[in-house]
Amino acid sequence: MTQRNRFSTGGQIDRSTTHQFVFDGKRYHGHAGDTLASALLANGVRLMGRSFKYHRPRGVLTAGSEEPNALVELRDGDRQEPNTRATTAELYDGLFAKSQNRLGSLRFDLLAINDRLSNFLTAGFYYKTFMWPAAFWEKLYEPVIRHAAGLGSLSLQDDPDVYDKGFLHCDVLIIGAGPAGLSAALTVGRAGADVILADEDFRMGGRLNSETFALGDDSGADWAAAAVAELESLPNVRVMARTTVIGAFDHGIYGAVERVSDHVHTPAEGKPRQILWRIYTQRTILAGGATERPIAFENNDRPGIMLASAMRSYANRFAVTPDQRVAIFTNNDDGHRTAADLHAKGVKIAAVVDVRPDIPRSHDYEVLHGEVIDTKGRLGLTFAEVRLGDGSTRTLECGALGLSGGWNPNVHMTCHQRGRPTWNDTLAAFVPGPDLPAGMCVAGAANGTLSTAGALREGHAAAVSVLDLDTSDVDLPQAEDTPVAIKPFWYVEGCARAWLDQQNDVTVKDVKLSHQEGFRSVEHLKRYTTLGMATDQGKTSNMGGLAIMAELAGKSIPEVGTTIFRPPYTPTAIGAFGGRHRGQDFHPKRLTPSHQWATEQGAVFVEVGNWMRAQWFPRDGETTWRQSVDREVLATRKSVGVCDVTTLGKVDVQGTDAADFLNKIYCNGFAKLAVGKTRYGLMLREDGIAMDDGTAARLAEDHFVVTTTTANALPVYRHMEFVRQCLFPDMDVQLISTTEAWAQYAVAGPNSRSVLEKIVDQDMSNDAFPFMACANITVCGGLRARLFRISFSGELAYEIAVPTAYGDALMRKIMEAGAEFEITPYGTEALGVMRIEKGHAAGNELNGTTSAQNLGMGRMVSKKKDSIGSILSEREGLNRDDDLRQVGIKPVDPEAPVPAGAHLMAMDGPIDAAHDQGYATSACFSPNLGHAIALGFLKNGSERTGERMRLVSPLTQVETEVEIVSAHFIDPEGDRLRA
Amino acid sequence: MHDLKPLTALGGSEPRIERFAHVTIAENDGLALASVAARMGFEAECHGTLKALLGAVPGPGQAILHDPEAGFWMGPDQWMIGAPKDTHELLADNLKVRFADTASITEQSGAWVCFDLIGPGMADVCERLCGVPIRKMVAGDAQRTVIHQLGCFVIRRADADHLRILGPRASAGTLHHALVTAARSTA
Amino acid sequence: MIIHHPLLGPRDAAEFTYMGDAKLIDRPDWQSETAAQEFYEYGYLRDNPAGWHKELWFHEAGDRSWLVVTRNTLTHEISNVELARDVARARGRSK
Amino acid sequence: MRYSGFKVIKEALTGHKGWTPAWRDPEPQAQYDYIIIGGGGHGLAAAYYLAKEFNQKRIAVLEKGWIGGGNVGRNTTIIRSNYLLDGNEPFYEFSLKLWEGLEQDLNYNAMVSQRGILNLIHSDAQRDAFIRRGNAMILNGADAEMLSTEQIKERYPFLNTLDARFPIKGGLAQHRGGTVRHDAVAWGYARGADTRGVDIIQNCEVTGFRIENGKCLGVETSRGFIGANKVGCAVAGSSGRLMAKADMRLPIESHVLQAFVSEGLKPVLPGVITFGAGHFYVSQSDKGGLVFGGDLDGYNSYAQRGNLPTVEDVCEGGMAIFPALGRARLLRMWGGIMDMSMDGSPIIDRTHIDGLYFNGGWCYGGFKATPASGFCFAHLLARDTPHPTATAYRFDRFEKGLMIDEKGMGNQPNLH
Repeated sequence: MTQRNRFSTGGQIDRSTTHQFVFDGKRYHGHAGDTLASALLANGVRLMGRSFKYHRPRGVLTAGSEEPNALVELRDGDRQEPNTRATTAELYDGLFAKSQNRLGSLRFDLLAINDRLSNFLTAGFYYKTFMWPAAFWEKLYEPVIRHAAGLGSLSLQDDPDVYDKGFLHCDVLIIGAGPAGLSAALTVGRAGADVILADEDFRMGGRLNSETFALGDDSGADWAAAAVAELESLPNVRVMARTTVIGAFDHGIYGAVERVSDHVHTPAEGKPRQILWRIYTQRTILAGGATERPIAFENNDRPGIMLASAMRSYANRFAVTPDQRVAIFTNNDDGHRTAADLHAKGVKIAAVVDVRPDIPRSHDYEVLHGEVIDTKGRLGLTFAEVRLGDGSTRTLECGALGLSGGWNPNVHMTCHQRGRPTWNDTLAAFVPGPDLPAGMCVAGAANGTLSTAGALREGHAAAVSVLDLDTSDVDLPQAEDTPVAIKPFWYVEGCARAWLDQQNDVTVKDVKLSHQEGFRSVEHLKRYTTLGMATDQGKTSNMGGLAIMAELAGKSIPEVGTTIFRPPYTPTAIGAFGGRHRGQDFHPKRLTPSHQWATEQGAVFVEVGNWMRAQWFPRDGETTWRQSVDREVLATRKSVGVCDVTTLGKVDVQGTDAADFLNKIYCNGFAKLAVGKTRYGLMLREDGIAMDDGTAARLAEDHFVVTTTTANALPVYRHMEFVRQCLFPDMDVQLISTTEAWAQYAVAGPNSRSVLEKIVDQDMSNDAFPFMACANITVCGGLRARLFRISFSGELAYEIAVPTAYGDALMRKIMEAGAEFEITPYGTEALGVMRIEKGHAAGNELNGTTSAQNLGMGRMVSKKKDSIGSILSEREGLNRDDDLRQVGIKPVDPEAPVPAGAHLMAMDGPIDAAHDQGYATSACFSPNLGHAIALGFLKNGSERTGERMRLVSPLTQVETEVEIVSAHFIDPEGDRLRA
Repeated sequence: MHDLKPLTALGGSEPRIERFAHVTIAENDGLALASVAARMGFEAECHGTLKALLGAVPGPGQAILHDPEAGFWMGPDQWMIGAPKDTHELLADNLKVRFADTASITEQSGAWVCFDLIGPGMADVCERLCGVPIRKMVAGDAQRTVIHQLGCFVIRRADADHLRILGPRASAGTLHHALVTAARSTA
Repeated sequence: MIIHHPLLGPRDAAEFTYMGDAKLIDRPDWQSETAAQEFYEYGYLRDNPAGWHKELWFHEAGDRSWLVVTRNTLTHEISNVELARDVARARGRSK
Repeated sequence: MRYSGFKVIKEALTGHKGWTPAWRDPEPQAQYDYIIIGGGGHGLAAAYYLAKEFNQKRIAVLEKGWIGGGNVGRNTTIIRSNYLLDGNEPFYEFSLKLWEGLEQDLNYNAMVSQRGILNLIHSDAQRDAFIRRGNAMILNGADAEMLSTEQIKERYPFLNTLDARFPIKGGLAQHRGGTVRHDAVAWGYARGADTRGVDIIQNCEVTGFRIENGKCLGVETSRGFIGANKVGCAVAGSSGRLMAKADMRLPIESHVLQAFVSEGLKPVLPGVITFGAGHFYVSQSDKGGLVFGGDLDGYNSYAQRGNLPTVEDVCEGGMAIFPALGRARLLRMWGGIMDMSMDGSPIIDRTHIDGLYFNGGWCYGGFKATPASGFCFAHLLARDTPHPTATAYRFDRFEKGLMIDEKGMGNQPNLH
């Protein structure tokens, strides 16, 4: 296939580089510098897609990111990328694309039947039917609708590319590198300020690349290239092509997406596909240009019908004409430029049709006063029907029709912080309003200044104003400075199936029906008809709809108003927002000091928040996790076990008021705790509900080490800082987290003392170091360490801590010392079994709704002092006699399960919510008792020991007869702890 | 003397070094660290001792790159002091003696992993990691910020080519991975 | 958003954790006759204006300061940032 | 006018001339029996049920802008009744049952689509909590099913089960959960209420309450005073602002919640999926857009827009659980104002002012509650007693310590 619509000269393509590409299975050629759309047009391909609802054949409407029609599935396999605009997809060698939203081939789409049925499928028709019989919605109607709807398809394979994020700071961000943006950038850059110039296109210059205007002695494109070259040479300027600024967020933060690798076949090794930049800027110059709008008339959506400015882009930038016979339909002078440019390149101009009576004439082609009222051509335009000013009609033979309905300044970013645009009568368009995001100013076409000279001037002036420069004259090149001459004209009288929103198939008729049915606010119109909800978010469609609404309501367009402009400016890959935070990199991993050693032991690890903890340590011959866990528990209770407990939060609390401070944050008393002693503490939230529990060890008169649960380390620390800084700012207390500074191991079991005696450099006897003692010590002949005699397992136990770097060595030392006692490493499962056996509350019990009373610790809440939560813990709802109390649960049949999450019901009576008595919070198999056990909360539970109940889990189909028992299954008197 | 052998934060017996054309990422295992927080009412005395120790009191966002002890500001009335581990293993104990009742001292040697980014690509790498205004920072600037969800200190040690990043030790692997992938991406 | 930290200058709000109404500084006296009512109001009835709002932010990934930020909830504009500790003292809080 | 397939065909063949406005545009009368402030889902539903179920007359809905312009038109359209606590589950199950018959009741196709909702589980503690929840659902007459990792892999092969930082360890499914076309809910209720004589008055902003001797006599509005025997407020994110006009302080903060939609895609997702180890949930609309969201931005706001860190946080969650999403594009992001209560549960109650009633504090669970909220509010307005499924939603529960705290986050609204 030859590039039959490619001009032999001109354009900013690299004719020396030919790229081969495939579209819908056919092979074509294009050049470097092409987009997929320009290359397809060059090859004579006008049909590129199908519309959303009626599956109408469609070609390109635009030459930019606002394209609603020419959406394709780009690439294949796991890189398949649905809804890619052919108008922005940069051509590369080997590009592979398919058309989408079709059943059958693009030429013979079976769903085009919808177009025949369009009279039944008007705006909102689906709200009025498909209701009978009720069950048919999910079974029949909806699946059919869903399969017909949607656009491209997702491969459903994992995206193989990586995405980066980054952060940039600048004095001035300039959005858009057309004449205004370049002019601004040159001024700011030369003045030495830090500037970022971002443009969504791969070639900077904006409309300068698409027009034939001269700037001084250069062509626009050459001037732009020279300007970019100068900017790139300045160290204070960062020029970012292929970078779309997607949104203006609070306080001068802009999001921008740089497409690093979308123009190559696959990203280079280690390189991202895209980067999401967060740009922090003092000032912003928005120079994002303007978007031409089409005109609505009957069948105005056929392939070959496109914006007149897009035709100029294809002709001047890409050296392509959409067809050899072209007509133009315009309401303003700009449309005539397209005819002139194409004519100069040898394209036959069928006619220029202008709605204005007093129109510029041409010697080169026919100019008609009139309106295009209909078109023909099933898969591409063949004829345009014109009604002339005198009422007569005429048929124009043409394969392409350029529409020029005037220009809409791209005001989106000015409205991202809920600013509203204002109406400009001269342009018949909305321009930026007064409520711009702080620090932003607008220049050039985005500001409604549509001439090239005006854009250059305004860009320069914006730069001068944001930098507060002396307004010395600058040497701006001579450029066209034509005023805008437009007659507002939105749609051709009498048309019905005239498309406003080409992608969503919203026609003039739909807008009228919406009005007729009372959907008369602009938001109702949008939502009822789906106007402007397509992938272009109404860039080419909204104005027409608003104009018709205004007319129907007898209002002006500004009275009707616009819908809200929302980020992103153009649709943005979700992968880019995710960055590298996916897969294993979703959240950071925290490894304990014994991680390497545990890995060597073959430990199975489990995620606990961001920590990876050893869950159990399987041994040869063990086939189920239960075997390992049972062994670990039994060995620990029989002799000795060791477990890494570094993950518990640790906060150093120092200062002369440290004890008073702990009295505030714990509901129980700490002032009288002796130096060298540790105490259990329960921390309440101010609402009287348990927040966390742990221990505080008094290492010196003015020094405590507070532990928190693993999960709550961060919120508890934040809370402590709140109490310190905001509530008691004059307390002499200093806080710092030391969670990761110390490797801490629990050594538990009757032989734990014997093991540690071999390591610790001090007297370990019960008298010298009794239950709840703590001390700064040394180990192994001199390494500084901390020793606490505390126990989560209920056994004689210690926790020993050394600086983290020595954690690995200490674990190996403990294992060596414990070898003669067959010391057994245990993981979080065995830890959990032992704490349930002992009746200690943990995360499942401290679930944010339990009070001290629920936990059976009501009496711990001291009434003699001020502590956080003590007052609100006295509320009646937290002090009901029949409230939940923590209990133990054991099965009557030792073989029966007692699942956590099951609910407690009386032995007889119905099983339903009204008869719910409580629930099991934590459960496990107790190898010591030989049956399953659970902790739970039961109404009035402290009075119900010995009662038989049913523990039911209809969800998992379990029902067990259980007995309510003490939560302390093992050693209720605590003799082992004190041994 | 004890015979326990320390591991580096990345779990090796020797620090890791990754070399790229534009930057070298070196694990620095040689730092002893301790925090110093002024006791209420003793701020002046604490400042005096800090000044004697470092030559100056680091203000907010500042580090004093002093030898052998260096220090940076962590928060109001709180500083981190660092010194070579070889000679200052007992840094916290020594500071306790030096500051006596004027400050609370906490050993922090085990809490952090330290990476030195050295080379002209340092700023490019930093831009992919965190929001500090790296190109505006000068030697002696120290900022706490977030890298891959981890609270880190970013300290500019030299204007031209040296950045130090302190991160939470338990996540040394995650932080290292983030640094290395950013380096590859900017190479 | 950017919060101009009184000590550290402009910082991305993403470094902070939010808690809300700065009246949480004004914790009632536990020994007051009407402590129960006062703590209920303190805990549950917070300022929620559509406009200027004094609120608490914690520089979690920064210097661990609690700040009192005066911010407009309609526009997100920030007019003032203070160290909460200074505010607390100015409101008479001590030990 | 009754909508039907025949009617659609008939109109299609006769040029669509016969369609009339879905609701009237009446002038406000001087006095009503009931005024509902707020033409959102809850307010319109309350008016509808007042008229239909409680046979009340002389009802007006006052809306400051256009109906359905608040959260009912900004949410992510999910319905479900997978709650844990006694105070909540019966109410949400009642709501789900009302959804199930809604379209025939309203003669309006709101596209109630019970394609199921799946909450993924990533830890043992989460599994324990979800078993408790699933059981509470079943005990309250709702449906729930525990799915194994293998079942999830089979049904949702695109979820990340190979390289997940937090592996999927199962999921709690509610097959009767799903999605509803949100705008149609507002329109359907409006049309239904209008048909039963309710005056829906748009562009009528309430500027104050007329309260004399502890009784509310009516409201001052931008269109003059309108008297009423009873005034019900259902204004969601604007609750604080509105009730301040009656000198009330509420246990509510207004927060911004962002939501997102992708470009249209061919069918990918059968139902709703919620990620249990990050802030992300997603469904697919009938148009093909993936509708997703996550957590609040976290700060008080009335701006109806949020910021980039939350957008990134949500998309990170999406990429973690559903890595094929990377190549779909985010089309639009928006924000709504959530009336976040102090325990995460709503209030449907009388106020201390006679004749003034309040409905709010829906946090981000308001959409699914729409039918039951309207029904129960109508019940309270008509009978002055709470509906049996809404007895716990009282103002005084905070003072009494009877919080309904599903998440266990306490009096910190942005954590609910």
